[in-house]
Amino acid sequence: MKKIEIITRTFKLDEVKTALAGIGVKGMTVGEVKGFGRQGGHKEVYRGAEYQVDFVPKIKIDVVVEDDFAAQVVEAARKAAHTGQVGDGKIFVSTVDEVIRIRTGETGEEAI
Amino acid sequence: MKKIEIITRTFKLDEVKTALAGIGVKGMTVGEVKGFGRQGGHKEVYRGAEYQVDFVPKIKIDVVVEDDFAAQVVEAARKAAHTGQVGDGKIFVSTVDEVIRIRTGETGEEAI
Amino acid sequence: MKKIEIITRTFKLDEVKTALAGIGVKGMTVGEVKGFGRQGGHKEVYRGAEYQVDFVPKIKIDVVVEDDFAAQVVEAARKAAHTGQVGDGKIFVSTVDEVIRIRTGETGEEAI
Amino acid sequence: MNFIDNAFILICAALVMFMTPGLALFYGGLVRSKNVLATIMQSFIMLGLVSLLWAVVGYTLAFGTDIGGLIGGLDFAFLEGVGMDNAGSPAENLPHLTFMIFQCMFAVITPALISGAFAERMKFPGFLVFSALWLLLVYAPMCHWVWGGGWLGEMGALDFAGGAVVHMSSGAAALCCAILIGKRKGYGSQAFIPHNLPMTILGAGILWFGWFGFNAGSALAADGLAASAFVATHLATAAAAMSWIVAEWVHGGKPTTLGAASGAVAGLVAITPAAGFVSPMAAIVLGLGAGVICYGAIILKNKLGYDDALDVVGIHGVGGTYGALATGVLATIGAEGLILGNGHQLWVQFVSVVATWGFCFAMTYVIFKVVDATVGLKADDAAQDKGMDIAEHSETGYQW
Amino acid sequence: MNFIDNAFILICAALVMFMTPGLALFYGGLVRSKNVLATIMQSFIMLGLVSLLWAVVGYTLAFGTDIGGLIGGLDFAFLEGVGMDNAGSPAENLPHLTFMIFQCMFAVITPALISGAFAERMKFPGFLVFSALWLLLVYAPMCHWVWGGGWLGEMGALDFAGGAVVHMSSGAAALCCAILIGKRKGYGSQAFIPHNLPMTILGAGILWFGWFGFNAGSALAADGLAASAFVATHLATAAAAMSWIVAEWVHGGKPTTLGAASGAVAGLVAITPAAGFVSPMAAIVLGLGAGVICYGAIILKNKLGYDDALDVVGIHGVGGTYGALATGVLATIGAEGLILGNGHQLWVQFVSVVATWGFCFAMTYVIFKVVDATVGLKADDAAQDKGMDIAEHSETGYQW
Amino acid sequence: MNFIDNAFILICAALVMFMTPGLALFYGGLVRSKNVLATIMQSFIMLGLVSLLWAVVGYTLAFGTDIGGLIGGLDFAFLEGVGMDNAGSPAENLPHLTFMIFQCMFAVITPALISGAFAERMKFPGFLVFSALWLLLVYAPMCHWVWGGGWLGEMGALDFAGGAVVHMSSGAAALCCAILIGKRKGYGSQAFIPHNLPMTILGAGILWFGWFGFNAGSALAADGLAASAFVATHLATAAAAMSWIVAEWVHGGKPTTLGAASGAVAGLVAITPAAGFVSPMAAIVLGLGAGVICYGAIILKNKLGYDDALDVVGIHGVGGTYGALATGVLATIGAEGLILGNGHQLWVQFVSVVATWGFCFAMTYVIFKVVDATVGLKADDAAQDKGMDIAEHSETGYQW
Ligand SMILES: Nc1ncnc2c1ncn2[C@@H]1O[C@H](COP(=O)(O)OP(=O)(O)O)[C@@H](O)[C@H]1O
Ligand SMILES: Nc1ncnc2c1ncn2[C@@H]1O[C@H](COP(=O)(O)OP(=O)(O)O)[C@@H](O)[C@H]1O
Ligand SMILES: Nc1ncnc2c1ncn2[C@@H]1O[C@H](COP(=O)(O)OP(=O)(O)O)[C@@H](O)[C@H]1O
Repeated sequence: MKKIEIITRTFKLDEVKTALAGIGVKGMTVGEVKGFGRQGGHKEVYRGAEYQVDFVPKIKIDVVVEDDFAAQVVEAARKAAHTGQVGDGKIFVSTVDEVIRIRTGETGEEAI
Repeated sequence: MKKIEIITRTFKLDEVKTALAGIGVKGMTVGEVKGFGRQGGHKEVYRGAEYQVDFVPKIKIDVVVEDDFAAQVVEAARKAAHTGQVGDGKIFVSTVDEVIRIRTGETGEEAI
Repeated sequence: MKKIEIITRTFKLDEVKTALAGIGVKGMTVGEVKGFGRQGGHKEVYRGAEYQVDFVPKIKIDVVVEDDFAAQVVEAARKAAHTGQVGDGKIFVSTVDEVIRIRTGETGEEAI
Repeated sequence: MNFIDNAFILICAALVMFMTPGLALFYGGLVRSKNVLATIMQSFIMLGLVSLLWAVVGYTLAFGTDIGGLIGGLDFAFLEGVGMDNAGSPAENLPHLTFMIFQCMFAVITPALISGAFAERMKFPGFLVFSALWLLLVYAPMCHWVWGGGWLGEMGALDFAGGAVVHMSSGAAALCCAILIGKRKGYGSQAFIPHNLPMTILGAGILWFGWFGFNAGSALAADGLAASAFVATHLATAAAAMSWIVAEWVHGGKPTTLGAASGAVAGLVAITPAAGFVSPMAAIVLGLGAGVICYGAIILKNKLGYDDALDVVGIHGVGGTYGALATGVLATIGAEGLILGNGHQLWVQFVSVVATWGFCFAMTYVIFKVVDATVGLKADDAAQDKGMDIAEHSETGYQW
Repeated sequence: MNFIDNAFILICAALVMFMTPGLALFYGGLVRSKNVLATIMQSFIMLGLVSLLWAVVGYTLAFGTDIGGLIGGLDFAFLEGVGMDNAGSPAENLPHLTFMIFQCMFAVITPALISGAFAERMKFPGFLVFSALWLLLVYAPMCHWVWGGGWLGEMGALDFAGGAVVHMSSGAAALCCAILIGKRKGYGSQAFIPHNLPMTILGAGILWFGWFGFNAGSALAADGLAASAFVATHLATAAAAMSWIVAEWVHGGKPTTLGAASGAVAGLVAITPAAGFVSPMAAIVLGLGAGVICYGAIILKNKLGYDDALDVVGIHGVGGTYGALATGVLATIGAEGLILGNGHQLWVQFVSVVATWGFCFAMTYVIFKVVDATVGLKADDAAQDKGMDIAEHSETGYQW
Repeated sequence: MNFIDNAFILICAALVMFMTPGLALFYGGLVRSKNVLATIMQSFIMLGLVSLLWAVVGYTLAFGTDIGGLIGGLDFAFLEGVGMDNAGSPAENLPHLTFMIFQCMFAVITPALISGAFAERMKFPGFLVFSALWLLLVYAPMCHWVWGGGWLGEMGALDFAGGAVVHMSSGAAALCCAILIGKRKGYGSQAFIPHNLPMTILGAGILWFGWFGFNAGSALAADGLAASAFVATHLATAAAAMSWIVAEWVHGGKPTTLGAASGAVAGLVAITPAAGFVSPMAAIVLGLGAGVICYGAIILKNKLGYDDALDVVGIHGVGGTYGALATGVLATIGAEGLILGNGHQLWVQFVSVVATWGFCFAMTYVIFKVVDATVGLKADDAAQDKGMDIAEHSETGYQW
């Protein structure tokens, strides 16, 4: 199975979720993160002191899917998350050896 | 070495931690996440406008352990996190190439 | 490509970021986590009742880089995050099968 | 001069001042966290901007020598002749300065109320200019018409503490602004969920507390009338908090904390014009209606689809209008409403409602268009995505 | 009628009203974030529910014409005859409405205090019914007994501002409820850690501020006695905040912020019955004791093991009891306590303590059982896991 | 005795008391979240510690029979002879207890103000000892000099509500402490960004509200002068909030919420010595200057590089000094400043500034050194990394 990590803009969460659910993804796990990249950060000013805040808020979505479904998920996520502006984020795909559903004890693709 | 990611209910954190510590796990890293899955979300109502909140709060526990300890950790986590209700969560197991302990510079299984 | 996960002390974020940027890392993703390990937690006291809080706040930095850059990144992160005290954290290295840049659709090392 | 009344009104003025930070929190908790500071700022800075304008020229436009029933003359510009004694004071029992500063606090909160309508998408410089013009061109005349010797007061319109001057005026302006500025980016597709409801409840608590200064203080004396207005205020608010949560409960949901807070504010708004004219039991009746009606107004808005982000129209516009009309029905103290057989009062109230909505909507329209065309008002999509806190103020509300 | 006193008591009434949102925040910060709104709501909504009940029938049960020393008659039902002048007013110097609304604010906060005992596991509909019954069947009689011409007051029991009426009564009810409702899911195995202590401190600050209205206002006049009660309140509170943190420090921990806030509330509670009867130095002594004793009561609770979630028993029950007895010892102003050789007063205080605990505990028991059997009170485990905010109100306190 | 004034000053005392929790929040929001409770505690606990010290000996040192213009005698130790009537009261129109407790609230907030300078790195036990000594050895004498019959007051120095006694004294102490304690770990390399600005704004709102008690109450009567001081306070604050955000806007940044809040506090500080002596328009001028000057002082600090964490020097030290001098220029009510041709007043103000800074800085230096050498003051690096909340209080502000 493959784990697909999608780093995207916070306001894209709904669109990506809808897109993935649309092609049949049944579950995902989302976390709040801060990203550093080409997009650059922004300036904040407190009582005249400027701070360069390099980190911008992003959302990280983890989805684990069957091997041969992965490409489709990546494509759907990419499209939904795309704005074309710097800072759109990245998708990382890696291999998962085993998946277990806690409720039933099922393993492998059944458990996804 | 294996990385075991456990997605579980927030109130199961203590039980899972205790179970893992009980079989000899020495460290873990925990994050707050929101999960989307079969469990479904809940309705929130603000001034008469209803919102379907698809995401429920979950806890994600990352544990990295030696290869041949992994099965035992998975089993202990599964048992501790189990309630039998939809939404119990998932366990993902994947391979880690290298581990380094920052304090000592040790690598591999020593570093876990 | 390799994914390098760095678990470090919260106040080390800036130093690690600067060190990595210094050797040419172009992007990274950071999350707030809580760690459990040898460092132990601390006691909290509320109205005379004591609670053992086992988890200490940590920062998790994810960086994905080209295979042959990984060792250098690990070394730079280790140095920057090092204090020599228990609780410095860990670095986990694993393999990433594919990377996609959402903005451009580029894949592989170009996308990092 | 009466020093008891002076003591009472000075404390009441402090209470009314405290309402503006209260409103800032009430509104601040309702927006998304990336807009919390910008939202708070649009209330808080009114304490600065409006107070200065009021001292320089606003007060005299409202309370200077009447010119044709429409506006005050410039006799008190720069607070000339507004002193420690009661010389020239519209309230003979009070030092002129006391009367002026009590009124100042009303002027401060009114434009702050409007800001809920265009929350999460208004640029700050334009907001300042808009608010300054609105204060001088809408609030000051309205205030003059009702309390400063102008035509509405002369006609016999009852407005004890500002149903028309404060709430209908800001509600009408809010409707106009919400329509003109357009929707927030993502409206209809994204969920706009309050980011911090305890902050909103705290704001509601402060508003309730401060409103005693607003309504009881509007008796301008520490007498039995002040006690009566105090009691009416409290009971109407209590009733509206209850009827709102019952309404949402019956309507198929659950009773909510935000509903209780919103109902309370709706009750405070609706009792404002009536506070000194109605009996305690009439206040309860009035409040019960306020909770249900304002709840209904917000349900309706969700269907009409204009983006009045924090429901200024539904609460202040509708609540203020309802309260003004209800005053014409329920008045029994120092005035006679429909229940005492005086249908004329209801007619007068109706005229004042129409005049207020018409005048305020139209003037707001003109001011908005002018400021939009010159300084610019709406933040672009990129700024909205970033959040107004970073975009307009280079700050963020919270850090981890 | 005295307009100075009217001005003073109206402002005091506003201050006491503000205590209830303050309590909402004080309690709200102490629970887990998934229960913050439900907890806040159980205080806030009392401003609605109790105020209405009070106007309709509560006030007359407490202050109507005495019937056998036990309860007031229905003469003031629906506030009939409660007007802008002092006709019929228990306080001759005040408009009857002023006296009524000042008392209303006390009635509002008392059932809100109880809610800390069953926090994080009480269903909302049952809570409303329980609170309504409790107000009419426990609070109103207690209030009548002490201040309305009932037997406790007649007997000579000293209770300046509500040690028995407000704090012992809610403390006894809290103990009864905590035992009857049982523990929160996870009690003993999970850690119940306050989710937002700055919110709790803010609440404590508001309580301290508002309590000046509570205690100094209970002089019912702006005289030297009000000043004395004000000073006693402040110094006892200061002393208890200090003695609590010293107690926890010595007891082997560290001085904590929550300890300072809790000590302050304990001091406010304990000085309440005594405020107008003791000298400043006696108030300090009383306060020093309050911090240590209430701290000890909470340590004890942790051993006894009933789940009084937010320590209402330890602070209001124990603090109120201690304060009532201490009044019997330390009274020197307008009354004579043990230190002036009058052992009888301590005996009277003791009787009032026993009567209050007995009556309130027993009545609460009956009310609880009846409501539990009909409407239902305890949230099931699934709801507790989800959090009461979602389960009961379909809301969450905070969004990211 | 005047009961109107008694009512007014008791309420004002409550308002001033509320400022200390307000300050706790103002400061608490500005630090990093791991230090929020420790910071709040350093304000909140002053309500405990200082109030007790004040009753025991502080009040008499400030207001006891004058000894050589330098300090008060011990006649009022343990509040001996401080009673419900006006016997011995420095304000004949007020019960002695009323005067004492009003002054107590000023004493409470002053050492709390200093704590902003050494925020995020001060150990709690040392802090308590330092504050106690500072109160008795710096505040009490300062208060005596200005208001208790001491030499500064005799000399004719104008300080209506505490520009020297409260703000310059704490500002001078803050500078001394910031230099002596040294920088926070990470100063210069890490960013110290406020963790919760809505909390800071709330604090600023409470401060503004309470300050009406501070300044108008300092008239010690509910007369026209109180009204005048009230108005001056409000307008100067409004002006300073505006001029601060304009200054930062022009200076190349953006107008910020923290700027508006900081400007408001700067205005409140600067108008404090002048409140009862200046006209409304002069107050606006004074406030406009305050916002710009204090903003400039903070920009300067960022260059000088001492770590006055929350800008106590820039706001209270500089703002208080500026206000004292501006009073010497702008006074026209009950005193004559430079604009009425009286250059002498400015000279007297200048002397009082120099004396206050010199005395307070020097005494603070000695106290700091003694406490540091005995009890210890600075938290070590490990504790700073962990956060002072865990390190000193075993608590954390927020839980998820
Ligand atoms: N090498 C990387 N490893 C991990 N996360 C990365 C990496 N590069 C970028 N990111 C994440 O992707 C986000 C977007 O990257 P950025 O360079 O700003 O824009 P773009 O994706 O358009 O090239 C960053 O904020 C960061 O969270
Ligand atoms: N394919 C998936 N990838 C990542 N996370 C998942 C996936 N499926 C489920 N999850 C996580 O597991 C949680 C529980 O899943 P759910 O389908 O609700 O119940 P169950 O685990 O009992 O089948 C979800 O809330 C989500 O966080
Ligand atoms: N086996 C593990 N799996 C995942 N995270 C771990 C593991 N061991 C330690 N960690 C993380 O590393 C942090 C530091 O570990 P700890 O044992 O306290 O000190 P050290 O790294 O100095 O040995 C922990 O707080 C935890 O977040």
